[in-house]
Amino acid sequence: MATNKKRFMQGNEACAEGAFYAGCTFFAGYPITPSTEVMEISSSRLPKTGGVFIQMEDEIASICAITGASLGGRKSMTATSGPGFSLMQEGLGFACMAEVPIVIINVMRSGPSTGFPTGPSQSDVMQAKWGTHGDHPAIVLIPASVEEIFYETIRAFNLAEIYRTPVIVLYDEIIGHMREAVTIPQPGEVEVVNRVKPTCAPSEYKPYDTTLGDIAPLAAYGEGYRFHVTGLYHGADGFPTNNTKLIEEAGQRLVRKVEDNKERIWKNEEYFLDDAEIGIFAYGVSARSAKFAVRELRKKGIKAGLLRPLTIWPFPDSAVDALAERVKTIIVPEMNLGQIVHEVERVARGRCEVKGIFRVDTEPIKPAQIIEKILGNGPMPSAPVSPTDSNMSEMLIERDMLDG
Amino acid sequence: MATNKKRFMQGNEACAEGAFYAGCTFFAGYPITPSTEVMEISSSRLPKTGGVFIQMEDEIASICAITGASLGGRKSMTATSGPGFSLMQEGLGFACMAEVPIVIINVMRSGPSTGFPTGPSQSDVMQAKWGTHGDHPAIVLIPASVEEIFYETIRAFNLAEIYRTPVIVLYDEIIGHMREAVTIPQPGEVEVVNRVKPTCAPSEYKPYDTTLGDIAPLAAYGEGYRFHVTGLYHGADGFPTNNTKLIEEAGQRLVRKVEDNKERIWKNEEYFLDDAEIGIFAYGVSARSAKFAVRELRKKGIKAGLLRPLTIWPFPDSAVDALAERVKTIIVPEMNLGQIVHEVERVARGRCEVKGIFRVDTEPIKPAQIIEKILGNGPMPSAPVSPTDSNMSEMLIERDMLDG
Amino acid sequence: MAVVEKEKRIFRIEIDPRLCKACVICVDFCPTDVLMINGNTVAVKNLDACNGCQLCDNRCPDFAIQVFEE
Amino acid sequence: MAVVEKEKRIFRIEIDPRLCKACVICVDFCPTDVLMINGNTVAVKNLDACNGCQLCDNRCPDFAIQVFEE
Amino acid sequence: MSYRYELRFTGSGGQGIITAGIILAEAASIYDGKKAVQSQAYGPESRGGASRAEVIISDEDIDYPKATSIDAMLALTQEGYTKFHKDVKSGGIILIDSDEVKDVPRGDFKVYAFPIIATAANVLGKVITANIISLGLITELTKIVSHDAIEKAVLSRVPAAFLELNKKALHTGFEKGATLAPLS
Amino acid sequence: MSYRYELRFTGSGGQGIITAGIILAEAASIYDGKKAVQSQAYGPESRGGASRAEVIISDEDIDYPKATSIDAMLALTQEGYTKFHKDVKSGGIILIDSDEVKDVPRGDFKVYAFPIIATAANVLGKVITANIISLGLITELTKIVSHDAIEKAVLSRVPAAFLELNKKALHTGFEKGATLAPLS
Amino acid sequence: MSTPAEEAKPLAKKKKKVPFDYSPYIRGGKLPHIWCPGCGHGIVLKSLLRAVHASGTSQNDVAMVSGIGCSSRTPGYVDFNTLHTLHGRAITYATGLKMANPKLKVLVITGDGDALAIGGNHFIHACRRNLDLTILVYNNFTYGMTSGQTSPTTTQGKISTTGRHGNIDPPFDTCTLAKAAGATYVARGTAYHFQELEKIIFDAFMHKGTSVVDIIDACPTYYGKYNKYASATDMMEQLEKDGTVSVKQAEKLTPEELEGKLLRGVLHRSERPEYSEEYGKLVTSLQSKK
Amino acid sequence: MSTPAEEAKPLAKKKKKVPFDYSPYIRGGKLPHIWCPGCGHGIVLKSLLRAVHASGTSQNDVAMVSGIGCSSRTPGYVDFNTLHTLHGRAITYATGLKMANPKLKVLVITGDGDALAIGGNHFIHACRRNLDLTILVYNNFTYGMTSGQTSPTTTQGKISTTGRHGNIDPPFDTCTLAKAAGATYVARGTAYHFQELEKIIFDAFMHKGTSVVDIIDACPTYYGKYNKYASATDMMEQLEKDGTVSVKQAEKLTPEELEGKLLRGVLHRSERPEYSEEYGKLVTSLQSKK
Ligand SMILES: Cc1ncc(C[n+]2csc(CCOP(=O)(O)OP(=O)(O)O)c2C)c(N)n1
Ligand SMILES: Cc1ncc(C[n+]2csc(CCOP(=O)(O)OP(=O)(O)O)c2C)c(N)n1
Ligand code: SF4
Ligand code: SF4
Ligand code: SF4
Ligand code: SF4
Repeated sequence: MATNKKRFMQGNEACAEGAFYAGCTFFAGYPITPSTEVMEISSSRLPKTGGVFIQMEDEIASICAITGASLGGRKSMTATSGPGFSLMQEGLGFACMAEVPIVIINVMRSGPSTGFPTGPSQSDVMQAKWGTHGDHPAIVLIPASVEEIFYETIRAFNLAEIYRTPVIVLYDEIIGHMREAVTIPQPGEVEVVNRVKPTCAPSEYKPYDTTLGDIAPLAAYGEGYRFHVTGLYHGADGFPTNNTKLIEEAGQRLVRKVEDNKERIWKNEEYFLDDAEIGIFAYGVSARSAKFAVRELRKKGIKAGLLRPLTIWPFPDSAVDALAERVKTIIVPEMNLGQIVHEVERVARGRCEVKGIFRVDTEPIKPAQIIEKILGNGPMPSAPVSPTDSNMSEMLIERDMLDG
Repeated sequence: MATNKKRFMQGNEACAEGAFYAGCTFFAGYPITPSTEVMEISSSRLPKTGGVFIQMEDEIASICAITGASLGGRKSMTATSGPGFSLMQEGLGFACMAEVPIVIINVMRSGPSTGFPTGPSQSDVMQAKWGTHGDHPAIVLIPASVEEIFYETIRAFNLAEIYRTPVIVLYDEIIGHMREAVTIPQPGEVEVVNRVKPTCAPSEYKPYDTTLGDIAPLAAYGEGYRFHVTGLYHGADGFPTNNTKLIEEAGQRLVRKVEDNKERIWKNEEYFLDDAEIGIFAYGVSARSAKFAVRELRKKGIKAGLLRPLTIWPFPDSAVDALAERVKTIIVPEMNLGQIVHEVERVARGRCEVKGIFRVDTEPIKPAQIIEKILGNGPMPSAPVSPTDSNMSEMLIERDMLDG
Repeated sequence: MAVVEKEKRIFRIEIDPRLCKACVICVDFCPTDVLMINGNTVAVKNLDACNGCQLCDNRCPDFAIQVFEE
Repeated sequence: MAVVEKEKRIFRIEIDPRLCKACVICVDFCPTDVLMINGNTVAVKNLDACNGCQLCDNRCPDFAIQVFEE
Repeated sequence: MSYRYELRFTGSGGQGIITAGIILAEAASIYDGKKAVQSQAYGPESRGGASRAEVIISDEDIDYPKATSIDAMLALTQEGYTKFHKDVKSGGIILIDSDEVKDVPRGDFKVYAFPIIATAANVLGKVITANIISLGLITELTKIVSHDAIEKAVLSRVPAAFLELNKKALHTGFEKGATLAPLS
Repeated sequence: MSYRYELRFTGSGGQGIITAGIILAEAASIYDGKKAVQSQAYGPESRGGASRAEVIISDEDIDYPKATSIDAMLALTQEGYTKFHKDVKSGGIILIDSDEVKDVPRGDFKVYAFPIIATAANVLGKVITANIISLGLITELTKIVSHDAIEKAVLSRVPAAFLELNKKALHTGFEKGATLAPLS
Repeated sequence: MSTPAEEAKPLAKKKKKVPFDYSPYIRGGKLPHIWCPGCGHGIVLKSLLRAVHASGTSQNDVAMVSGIGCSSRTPGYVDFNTLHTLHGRAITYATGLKMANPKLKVLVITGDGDALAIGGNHFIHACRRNLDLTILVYNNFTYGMTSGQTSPTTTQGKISTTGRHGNIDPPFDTCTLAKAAGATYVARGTAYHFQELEKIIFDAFMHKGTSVVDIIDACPTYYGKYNKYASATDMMEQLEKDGTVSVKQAEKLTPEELEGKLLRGVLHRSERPEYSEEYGKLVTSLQSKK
Repeated sequence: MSTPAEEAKPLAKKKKKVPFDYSPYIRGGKLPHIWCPGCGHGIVLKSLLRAVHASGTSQNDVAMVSGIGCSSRTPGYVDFNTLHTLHGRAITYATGLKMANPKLKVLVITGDGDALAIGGNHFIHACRRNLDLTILVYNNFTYGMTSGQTSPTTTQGKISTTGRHGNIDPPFDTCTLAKAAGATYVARGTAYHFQELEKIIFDAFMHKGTSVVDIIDACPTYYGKYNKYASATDMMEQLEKDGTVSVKQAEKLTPEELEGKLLRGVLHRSERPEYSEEYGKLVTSLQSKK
């Protein structure tokens, strides 16, 4: 059938499908709006294919369980939203330190705290980098469409396996809950990477041996490689160390293994940037509005363009750097009160103006907001009360809200 | 007795004493190295003075319990370190959203994860701002001496009460565990601020009423003001709302009440900055090394100076801005792999060079490192393996490490 | 044993249609079949049969129905 | 009942002084008072008295003492 | 040349409003080769009374994914009609169930009325087919997807046992739609 | 003119090494009006064998709070001596317990030996006074704090019942220290 | 439908029966509440309000603390000192509040997911301390707020959105757990047995120490729908009326007859020092030492 | 000191007694371990290794997972598949690992703080699932690693660094809690009764389902010091020997005689389907449906 490969599905469904395509056979989680569908689909599908699904008692248990499962040799994931993601921070740090590949989906909802649980937001982008204590690597992907969720989830598993580290996929409730067509590749059509396994004799195996590079092969427990894993600083053999030199080396390597490979991890879309005088730096659903705005602005003869990161961490320094070098202004629309705009400012180093458009009323940034801002009549950068669509605001006032 | 007021004490002891001076009568916590002494002293002292001490089952319970206690009318605190602080993130966001004054002490140890528990670090400075999900206010103080811990803990309680928000005191293990003399003020000598209480009739009371300003009076449960508190977005009356306009307003006010009062919350020390050509921006124990270095450099005729923030969040933008305007280089020494240096870069906007000195081997930044860096022969900014003192590194190799 | 004539008692049933969600619980549990659903709310079908047991009120989750003795 | 002459059994006690932390547990629990503490480590005081019960080994937390029958 | 067509379906829970939205969007994007985005309400309205789905169809990529000005709307309940009709753009189309929606405020749009639920119950014998009849009507009134595409989409989403029933429901919608005139 | 004087005390857990450090620093900072910083090891050495305290005394603010080059060191055990003596700066002072520290590697510093623990046990009748005797000796050898200050500091930290004993121990230290000559 | 005789029996003569007036306890303008048609949470709330009323406690002295879930929305509707916190953490906030002001009578409203899944640790530790908290677990065998996932009390074999193939996870018995953890008053009621429930909540509220009431109620929207209960009434009949037996009735039944049924009534009661009082004694003894 | 007769009785004749050889199980160069002189954790470890040895399980098939605490340092010393995780979370990592590879025999090493304070929720949920984990709680009545704070098993009245005035918090009974939560093998042993402990750990290890062993041992450095026990030996005698009675002995004792004593031996044993097997059955049944 010709239409066979194209499927119409929800963002959260695309996430689960992407994970299965990437070889994920282990899901542990705890339900939370608006990510729950990823869990529900996993609970239905995994046992049918011999994979493992387990509902845990909370989010802490969930991230720890997938870390244990990954050490047992399975590609593993969990899915959550803000409150659950906050609870996962300690476990996230452990997986970074122990260098265990796991994938965490955070479908962003309105915060802080319980906030407005069914309302979308983009306000966990800084948390995704800085949420756990101590210096640690962060790979965070940020798709903007249902199809992209599918492919970026595959990429998340690949990066986790390549760099032996947790990878986070962030998207907002709007994209998570809406439906679009996804072209599902045949098996083998999209590359799926599996972690490098040791080939040496078990007695020789060192789980953090870096003689061949910053990332060591990872055996699974039960394969005959009896190794030790700890969240304490450890040497190449995995056993705790308090040698300050080894600690410094280990701490730096952990961050370096991602920083040094930024170019391979980065992925950006450029849209009308070639001759742009005004650059928009936008991600996730806000980038969709930005694209809309760019088209409208071009119609008006304004040279606007869009730089859209699909990898938000490590931050795409060099792309932003190049942009700052050639545009007069960079506009950063975010569904938060100003987060990534600070990174853009940092990289811009004063070479161009950087302006944010912020809103946290759970409404997407409207294309009109971006257009107005660029045409110069827009609201102030300092996070104004943005006009909301009458339909949305009114619609929700009825009865009460859910707090899933 | 003339010497009566000066006491020789440990950093963690000064913290507890400062809290008691500030009127803290409630401590809930869970032990963790290197903060445990704050808890131990509280457990010993509070019951003697009619205050409440309770040991909770974990850190999550601890931050929630102090939030409940604060709503019960008591000035409340907890103390923890990295792993516990990571676990507290969800509860921290709740206190922000519900606008409950609490004080959280984080005595920073080496991370990520269990890291090197008895080793100091400064690697939770970004987490303190971005650790919980959603946009939220952050007031974070960062003392550099035992005496300063005492006074900054008092200030933390005052700011919490004034701004109805959690305040975090961050210091590293070195300062937490060392002893210095502290001049203990007489009661009344240092200002102690108590939250504003409502004066209206209970039936009129709205716990988030902002007609008189961004911060509303806060009644205590049991005083006859029967009000509602929730982590959902809420209106002036405290009840949940899904009116997008109210959500936007509430979200912005939450952040604004701190941002608009930055000038009042900031506190910086300047040292030889007047004619400085090289500025050092340093906090906590690293600032002590920086001071040492400045003195040495001045002896060599080099115009170095120090800007030391005691409030690290909100970030002291204007002080750094002024610094960037007049120096050639800003050096940022941190016991992490580069955190606050990014903020300095952001504010500097390319007007001067910004260089970091980083180390995570649990050794303090040495004055010599800073001097070398400035004299131009220092290690690269990209977080090199720093020379460690022979005594320290060797000393610790013996037997094994603790993981408190 | 003396046979006592059962006193006739009169009841008034108050329904708040803004609160009633037509869940049918009161209708189902009424022992004398007094109530019925009418559109989006409950209604009284046979007031005479009401014995004032207040099961409808006690089991109504929505504070929507009350029985008063006149 | 026939009286059987008790066979003389000979034991060797191996102590690893790098592991022994001189906690005194083995000394205290030895039923025949074979052991003693000498400085920072345990030592054999009266090997003859050893009956090979291995209580010292079994209760040593440090893998520091073993009893072999010759 | 390029277009963006926005539809909103409203009704009450259990009427299959969401499913109808998904089927329409699927018809457009999978079987008609267009682009489509479907979204729905996730608030408490998804539980109690109201239910709401939106579909945007275009011949090119749909960037901004939320409906802003509705081209066509379906209302199976009065509540849905009352609350949501005002976003319908001038010249837009509204299809209402003539038995359910009694209070028909006017505006600068064409209102079509048909006893959808009654037809489902009485003609098709199953109330649950109301959403499929609606799809037939909407397809006919808006021409936004082809008959072929919507039929394929319907049949791909219903259980085998109910293929014929739903096909009949859809065609009933086509037929009635072809003859329907707007309320003046 | 301005000075920074660093001391390190080592011994084994239970010998009161940390307390001695605190008392010395307190003497300097509270009773002698100087600046002092005291720190100690928080690793496992605080539990098992080794115990270690450091004190820095200065006439002005002590910025960098860690010891880097030791002016004077006390070692009540061989382990402490062996592991930590090499940070002692040239010309520095080391006081050892002559019974405990047998293996005395030489260096560019003055080593003083005294049977501290034996004196505590035999002369004072309480082994636990070894740390106070040490304070007396160190005070005498280094002159870094006044007799008056160290006495006040000692007396403020010990239970009332043991005031006399500790005073005696301190003075024993003063006296013996006054006559002690370095090993050649 | 058969209605038990005692329920249908006419009112005692003479005294005119007036309905209970909930209005002093309900916050003005807050109804209708968020709960679905037929949701048991509203029925439980009414029993609760009658019990608090019967206790004669001033509303100023009652605090109600909840977590997150449909049940945890209760505090927003009632006129006490109310605190709606984080998922699973109600008990911890309540602990802080009670210790800060022991004069408050503190009610904790929580769901089976809130109390026993994410909040399980706080639940057992509260029981251990025996702090004077009245913990009401609205047990509807599912996560209502998030749309019907498996909860720690979901019966094996039942359908949920995370157990589409039938739940394989064994459930907790809330009461057994509470007792083992140290709670000094443990009981079970149902929304169906509203009068019995009122009595139990009254006792729990008056009890000094940690009291736990496992309250069986219905989520028709999810648990009902997925498990093919015909209606809210049907769920009340099957799960609450037929699915439980009172402790008294149980005495007369064989183990086979009891199979699959939950016991109703007071299941455990004991005397142990209450935590905030013990703390108060510590304070007094230390202060008198001075 | 009185030594029980059975301990002192000479070895059976003929067969030369050789000491147990721990070396295949101890990682080269990892001793001495971090534990203080006289710490009970080392004694428990030896019983554990003998039990695993007796089971004949290949070291490749044994995984040992721990949290954070002195006890949780165990995995670093032994030659299994070892995982030293976060404070309180050992059971969750173990759950993931066991479900990922059910062929592994998974031992969880945890302390009273790790298992019952911060980790209490995971503890009860593991028991509920009845996943095949062998959970060994090294119960020394204190937080050793952080220097002697109150733990959830600290006896009331005892001194700790967070209970300087005497602990007022009532303790958990680990075994009662485990049983109520659903564990299918629950037992208590002590370091003192090393042979009995070996047998119990062996049984727990062989048991299919969640097994919990509460192991009383001594922290002389803190619990001992603060509570004035003369020595490690003294603690073993008082807390382990005199503070416990075997289930058998207990039968002959009056409630008064049992007062303050912990029961030793197998306290609960039941049969319920094991979780990973149930999951396996679900997979099989769904796959056969296809
Ligand atoms: C940390 C966190 N995790 C998950 C959620 C999502 N969530 C909200 S309520 C709920 C379950 C509610 O179930 P229950 O406590 O049984 O109450 P009910 O809704 O059934 O009354 C969940 C999982 C959340 N809000 N916060
Ligand atoms: C999240 C977190 N909180 C607190 C700690 C500090 N901590 C480490 S071990 C420990 C308690 C250990 O006690 P227990 O589990 O009883 O083991 P023991 O050391 O007595 O063997 C604590 C509180 C930590 N490492 N992580
Ligand atoms: S029980 Fe209440 S909500 Fe339900 S139908 Fe009756 S009056 Fe309406
Ligand atoms: S029991 Fe072991 S560690 Fe303790 S004294 Fe004996 S041999 Fe040494
Ligand atoms: S979802 Fe269930 S628990 Fe929640 S309000 Fe509806 S019926 Fe009640
Ligand atoms: S502190 Fe206690 S538990 Fe830890 S190793 Fe020492 S004796 Fe053992």
